[in-house]
Amino acid sequence: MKKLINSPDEVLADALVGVAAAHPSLTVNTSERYIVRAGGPTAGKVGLVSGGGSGHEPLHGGFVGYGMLDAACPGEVFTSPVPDQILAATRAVDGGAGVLHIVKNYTGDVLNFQMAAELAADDGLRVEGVVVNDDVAVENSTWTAGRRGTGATVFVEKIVGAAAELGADLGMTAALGQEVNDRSRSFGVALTPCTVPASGKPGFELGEDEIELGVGIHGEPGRARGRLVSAREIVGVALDAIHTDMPLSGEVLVMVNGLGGTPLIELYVVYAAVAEWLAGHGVWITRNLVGNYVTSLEMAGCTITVCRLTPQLTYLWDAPVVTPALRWGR
Amino acid sequence: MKKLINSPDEVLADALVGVAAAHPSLTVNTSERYIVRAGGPTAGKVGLVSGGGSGHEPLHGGFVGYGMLDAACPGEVFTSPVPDQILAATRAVDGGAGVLHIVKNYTGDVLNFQMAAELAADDGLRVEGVVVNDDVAVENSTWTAGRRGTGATVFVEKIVGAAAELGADLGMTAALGQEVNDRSRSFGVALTPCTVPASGKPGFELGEDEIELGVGIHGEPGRARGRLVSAREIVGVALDAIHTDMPLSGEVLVMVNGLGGTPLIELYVVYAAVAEWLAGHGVWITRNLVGNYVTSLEMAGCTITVCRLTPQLTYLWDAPVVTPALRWGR
Amino acid sequence: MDARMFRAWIHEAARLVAENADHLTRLDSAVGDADHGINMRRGLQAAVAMLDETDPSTPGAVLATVGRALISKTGGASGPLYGTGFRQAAGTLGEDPDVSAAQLGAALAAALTGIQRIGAALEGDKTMIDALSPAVTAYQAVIDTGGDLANATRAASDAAVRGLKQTAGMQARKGRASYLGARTIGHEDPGAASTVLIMSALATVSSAGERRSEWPGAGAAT
Amino acid sequence: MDARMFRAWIHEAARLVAENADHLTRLDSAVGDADHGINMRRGLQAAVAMLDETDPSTPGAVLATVGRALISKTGGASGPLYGTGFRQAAGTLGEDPDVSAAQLGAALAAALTGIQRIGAALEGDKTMIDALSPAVTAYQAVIDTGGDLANATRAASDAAVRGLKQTAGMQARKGRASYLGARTIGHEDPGAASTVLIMSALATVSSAGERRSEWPGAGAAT
Ligand SMILES: Nc1ncnc2c1ncn2[C@@H]1O[C@H](COP(=O)(O)OP(=O)(O)O)[C@@H](O)[C@H]1O
Ligand SMILES: Nc1ncnc2c1ncn2[C@@H]1O[C@H](COP(=O)(O)OP(=O)(O)O)[C@@H](O)[C@H]1O
Ligand SMILES: [Mg+2]
Ligand SMILES: [Mg+2]
Ligand SMILES: [Mg+2]
Ligand SMILES: [Mg+2]
Repeated sequence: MKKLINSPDEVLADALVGVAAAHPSLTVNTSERYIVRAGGPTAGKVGLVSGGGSGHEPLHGGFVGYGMLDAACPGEVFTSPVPDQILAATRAVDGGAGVLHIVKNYTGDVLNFQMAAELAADDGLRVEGVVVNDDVAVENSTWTAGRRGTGATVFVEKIVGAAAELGADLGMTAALGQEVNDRSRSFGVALTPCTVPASGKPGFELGEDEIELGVGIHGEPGRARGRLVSAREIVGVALDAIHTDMPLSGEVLVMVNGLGGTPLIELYVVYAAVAEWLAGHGVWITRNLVGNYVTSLEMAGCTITVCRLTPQLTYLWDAPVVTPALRWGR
Repeated sequence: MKKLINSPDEVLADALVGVAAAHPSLTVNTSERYIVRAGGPTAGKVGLVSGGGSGHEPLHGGFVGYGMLDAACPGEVFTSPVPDQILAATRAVDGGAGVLHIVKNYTGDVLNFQMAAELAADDGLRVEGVVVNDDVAVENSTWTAGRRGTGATVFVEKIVGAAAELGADLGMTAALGQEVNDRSRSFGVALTPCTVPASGKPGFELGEDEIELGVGIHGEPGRARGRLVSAREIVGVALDAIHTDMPLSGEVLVMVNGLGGTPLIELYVVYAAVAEWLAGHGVWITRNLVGNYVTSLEMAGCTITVCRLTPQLTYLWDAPVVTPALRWGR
Repeated sequence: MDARMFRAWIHEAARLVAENADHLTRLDSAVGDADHGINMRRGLQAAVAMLDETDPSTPGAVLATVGRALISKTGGASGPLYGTGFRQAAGTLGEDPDVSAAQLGAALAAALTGIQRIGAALEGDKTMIDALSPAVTAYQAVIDTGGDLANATRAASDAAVRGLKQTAGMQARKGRASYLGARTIGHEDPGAASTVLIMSALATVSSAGERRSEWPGAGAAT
Repeated sequence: MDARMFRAWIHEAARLVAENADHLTRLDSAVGDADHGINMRRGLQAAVAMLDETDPSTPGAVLATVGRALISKTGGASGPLYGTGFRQAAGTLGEDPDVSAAQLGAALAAALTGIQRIGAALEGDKTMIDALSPAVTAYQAVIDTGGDLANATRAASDAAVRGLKQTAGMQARKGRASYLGARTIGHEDPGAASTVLIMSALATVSSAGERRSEWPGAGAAT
């Protein structure tokens, strides 16, 4: 295992010190383990809290700031945060209008957020949750824990963040988050495994010409193993899967997201293929992100996420956002 | 070689199609191979052109936009651009106030930009150049081609870009670029090699506990091979080298830059160590960047760049910038 | 069984999990995200630390403390699941300073119900339930036929092992292993494997308790 | 030597470089950035294409075209260096339709000077100069002692090979290899290796020209 770390057990603690030092706009509570906007909760605004295992940076800490999250709860690498820290973050961002939990659909995340929500309710806080489950690689929810939450999380956090800033109430933000999730789908591909620091070994092994199709963001193998083919063919597999599940048309927001070890130049090659495929199917990309937004440590590969826009969603996507990882309009 | 590409020979062409599709604010001339701001040159503003081999994304194309570059000339992967394309870009951005070439100090880049500048001068264009050479790992310029240009390129492009936007003339922008370069130093470390697509093989081999110290950004081995030690120790080596070469004091701008294959969580671990080291030496980080800005394909590792700020440099750093990879203030 | 013995159980479970953490993580890397051993070690270490710190005086309080510690420190799916299991078990024990083998059987059954209530896994879904459920049944069967604590916990532990082995043939339908679908077949479930360790720790301390009745307080165990 | 023969030289050089591109790249991966073979193949292919397209009629025009193509298409350090070399050589040949062995010697010397003017490398710096400079000297020595074109180009080619071999013992002081300092010792310089191929191509076509004087126009070569 080759990593720029001090010790496998201190990765998260050290990284949080780095986040605190790098971003004066954020406050990091290193004992309770959460990241909030500096300056405390905004009175009357719904507080947005997300979180999940670490190793997906910039998700979620990099999305804390004006127009997006109020707090992020980082768990250990690839391990859900615990209820205590979620509860502490929920308390810290409550401005009187209630708190929305944005949760990626993994058993661990869902259970821990649920427990935190129950504890918060015991304290008299109003808490709602949106569960993001956009990954079409997981096909059938009666036979699985349900679809995973991946790239659409960024869309939900950005768009709901904008609405909360504009004064949407708790019920509206929850419904909007659900709408964004329902209109979004993702598919991921891995070219290499990644290594959880505390484990020290890659999560799986892949031959020189093999890839994993339908991977999540936790270094796990995918639904199937395939041959390394061209970017164009891989994009075809991904978009076919998405299009079959949710027929695409009209205006879309697309994210070509690097999993951590794939250089940006390749992501642009992928994006070119995505744009070509969608244009060929009469779908119009009006907004996009190309870069590393939801990573899986140093895994090489990418996820492709498509959201079918509405004028309202486009408006909220364009609204100002000021976070370490997404910033425009201000 | 495992890459998300269509063919090793088409990486750059395909990526440029992707850049064009992803960024409506940019115009990509795919036959002449340059990237410019959409909308043509700004009359009366000094035009800023940079360029170099591809594989360093977002450098340079990701820094084209308001407050930074006017054009970028991407060469083949790790290969300098050719004079023709630099000349074409220079012509495209000339708004009557002359054009500044920002060139990283590599024999190939310097020679090709020089030739382009001569050809431009033949055409009656006013062209000046700044050569960035911030890498302290290359020690003695009488025995080498001189220090390499690495991370400080981002500082030069941002700060000179702000000055040009504010109306600085050609001589002023050249002098300012030189000043930023003179006040900046970098040091890089690689944990893994990277593979040029057209070559198909890693540039070097490294054992499981070996690192390369003092690497550049072209996948080449470093000045020396070392043992994989803690992030804190690696930061110590890098900052000692920088501090020995240019004693640090006062306020500094720091960039902890990922080389492409290192996850952001590790860059924050490194940043924490940098902040600790500098605080211990009475140096105050007042501005910073943590992320992938000057990459070396999928190489794992990082470069650390420090610039000794002045109030003027801080002011220009804070000025608005609107590019794909750096954006604030607007 | 008194508080002391319940603490011994958790100490032994923490020791066994720490010893086998790499194995648990390896199982989780085949079908999950390679952290189960790390999670369980962290959680049980926290439980041990919290027991040492708060020194609860009843079996119920011991298990409640363990449940709280696991929920607070484990993370992942296993934290809330095991944590809830221990808390539900604690609930059945009330404030009794000493609990019978039958009471322990009810506590184990409550743990199973609690885990199923929040995790919604059935037997055959390839989860910890596939080790815990047969363990609870086997325990009860021994008690129902007049067996003692040592025999019951041994039977439970053996049943858990058999359950674990059967998970290898199953396709996961819960937790993150379910994403791999048929690719999970052939691999044992990591959570079932940690359940085996916890049940085996229980068997160890209860038979030790029986044999070494000179231990202060241990003599009360039946 | 007429234009036809100069074109044959460049065709042969392009062929040899394409054939050995992987080797050149491998050399560059030890001391540089693993692209020299790719660069030179791209540049010389462009030169061949431009020659085919524009069909220049004098040796000077052929070399000027090659120089322009290399500068326009190669990139890297080698593009401007070789490109300038060919352009400088072209300059000495003027518009003569046929050039003598002595004229070719002057052209090679001009190429060397041109490359050194812009690259500032001296012999011993571990660059293409370490192959080209002894080649120019050896060529001139043969001509000065009354030798013919075939002997002179062969001597030049052999000297280039010896020069290349010597680069293995040198520490690079120019180009990106210089960043590696003493670590470059033990590796041949990629640019010197491509110079060997170019000089060897020249030797091949000039001796073929001598032997096969039935080639239209080739008989004029001396
Ligand atoms: N819904 C569920 N019900 C019961 N047990 C479950 C459920 N989901 C997961 N598990 C158990 O949790 C184990 C994984 O725990 P762990 O690796 O610590 O958490 P995570 O999956 O969040 O990384 C699985 O092996 C399985 O036994
Ligand atoms: N200043 C110089 N003078 C002469 N030759 C040089 C100089 N710098 C580099 N070279 C030659 O160029 C070769 C490298 O060319 P190439 O790999 O194509 O370009 P780059 O170094 O830009 O990747 C070196 O092996 C060396 O022979
Ligand atoms: Mg986990
Ligand atoms: Mg090069
Ligand atoms: Mg796990
Ligand atoms: Mg090279």
